[in-house]
Amino acid sequence: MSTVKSDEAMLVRVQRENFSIDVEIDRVRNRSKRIGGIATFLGTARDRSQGREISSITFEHYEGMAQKKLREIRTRALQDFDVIEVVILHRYGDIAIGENIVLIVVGAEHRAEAFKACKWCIDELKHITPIWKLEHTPEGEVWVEQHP
Amino acid sequence: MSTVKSDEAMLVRVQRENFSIDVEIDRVRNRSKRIGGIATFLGTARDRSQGREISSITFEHYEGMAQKKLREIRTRALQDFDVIEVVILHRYGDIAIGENIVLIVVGAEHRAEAFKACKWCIDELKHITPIWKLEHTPEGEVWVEQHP
Amino acid sequence: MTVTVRLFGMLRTLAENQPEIVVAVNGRHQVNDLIEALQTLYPEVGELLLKKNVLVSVNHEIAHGETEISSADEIAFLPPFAGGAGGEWRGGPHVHG
Amino acid sequence: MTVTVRLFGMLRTLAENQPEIVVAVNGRHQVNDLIEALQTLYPEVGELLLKKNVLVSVNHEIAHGETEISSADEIAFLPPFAGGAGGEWRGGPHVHG
Repeated sequence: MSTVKSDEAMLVRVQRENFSIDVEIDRVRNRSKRIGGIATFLGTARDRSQGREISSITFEHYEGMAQKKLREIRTRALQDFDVIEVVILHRYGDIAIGENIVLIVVGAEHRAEAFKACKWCIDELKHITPIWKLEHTPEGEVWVEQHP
Repeated sequence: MSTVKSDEAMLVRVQRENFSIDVEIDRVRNRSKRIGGIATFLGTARDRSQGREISSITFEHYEGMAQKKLREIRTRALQDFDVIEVVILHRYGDIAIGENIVLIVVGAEHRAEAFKACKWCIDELKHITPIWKLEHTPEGEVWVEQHP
Repeated sequence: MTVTVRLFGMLRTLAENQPEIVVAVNGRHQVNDLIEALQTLYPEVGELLLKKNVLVSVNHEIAHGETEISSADEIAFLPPFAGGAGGEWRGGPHVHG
Repeated sequence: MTVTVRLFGMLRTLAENQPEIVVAVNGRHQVNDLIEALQTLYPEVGELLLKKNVLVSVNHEIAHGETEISSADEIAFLPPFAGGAGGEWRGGPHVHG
């Protein structure tokens, strides 16, 4: 029982540390030999945003609620799409340009559903997850407001 | 000049060896600091196909023409979508269940285009690339015929 | 009754970086009463609450104006989310030097 | 004129695993003439060419019936492609034990 719990905890994480995509893909792949397609979205820190030059980014999250929302997204993706496993990770803290921010990995029997679910997860993550982004620019700091 | 050439050769490969998704994603990420979204498709060997149990798969390719078609796919993806870099890999030879077969990595400023181009690349790969698949089953060997 | 409200992002910046504020709430002890109380206590935060798309959460769930609150609840003000990456960002012009 | 034709996948299996076959071509030296010659030489391969969606490539490009061929060209018969993974597979019932 504790193994299952800790497994599930590894599938949805908000963490400061960087992550390996190979490791997270293996987590999905190892869930079932029926998986034939794994769609992944990796978000990285761009050096520009609305014409502003960005030197680095700080992500802040609402501990507890952020994890809860990401778990909800995973559960709904598994219910609403014909997919086998989903991993969702988001980093917080200071992130340099080019570094990893967010990762969605979706394994399915067939690729079309893997793509659909992966795209849905990252769109939904942006809408419902209490995470905020402070961009550091040469002119100062900007809290980014994402409009839907 | 020779560096550019060998760079390009690394971005489209047909190889027997396995590959690391982290390494290939870094190849894309390192091309531009404007990349904010990297969409990836990884195809893996399933243990079942049309109700048949599969014990392993052998991929055969037409050396030279396969690479040419994959290069065409990459070039067209870079032309037709608002994306920054594309990596396309396909393995040949014997592949065990659960192992990697094919990888598409697409880096873009924004995620929607990365997803669209990634999906297009794998669909197109299946249509125009001279690669064939021999499934080994308990009842014998089957050359798979994919219908469009 | 007083409640403790957690602040995040630009709201915390506006409240002089306090991670939480304590607010006395009168009336029917609903989210609406909390927001009303805030207009007086922290006018800048109150203004942002009205102007921006700020959500209120009670015990990790999004609340509405009529949601009942008590001192035991975990309450938070959530400015517009900006998780993820690679989207189309169209933020406002607020630059804090 | 003779041309060398490379075989792949199930076509090679049918041709007793020969990776290539040499075919004498008459007529106008077009792909159509090659296919005609093949019906006699390798009836099983010829039948598959007609029945299945087999493509002919000349120098790594897909050819059509009227494409001119010469002895110097690299010619190949390409059975239906099956690269990639994770799609909907609907192969035929041909099982070679």
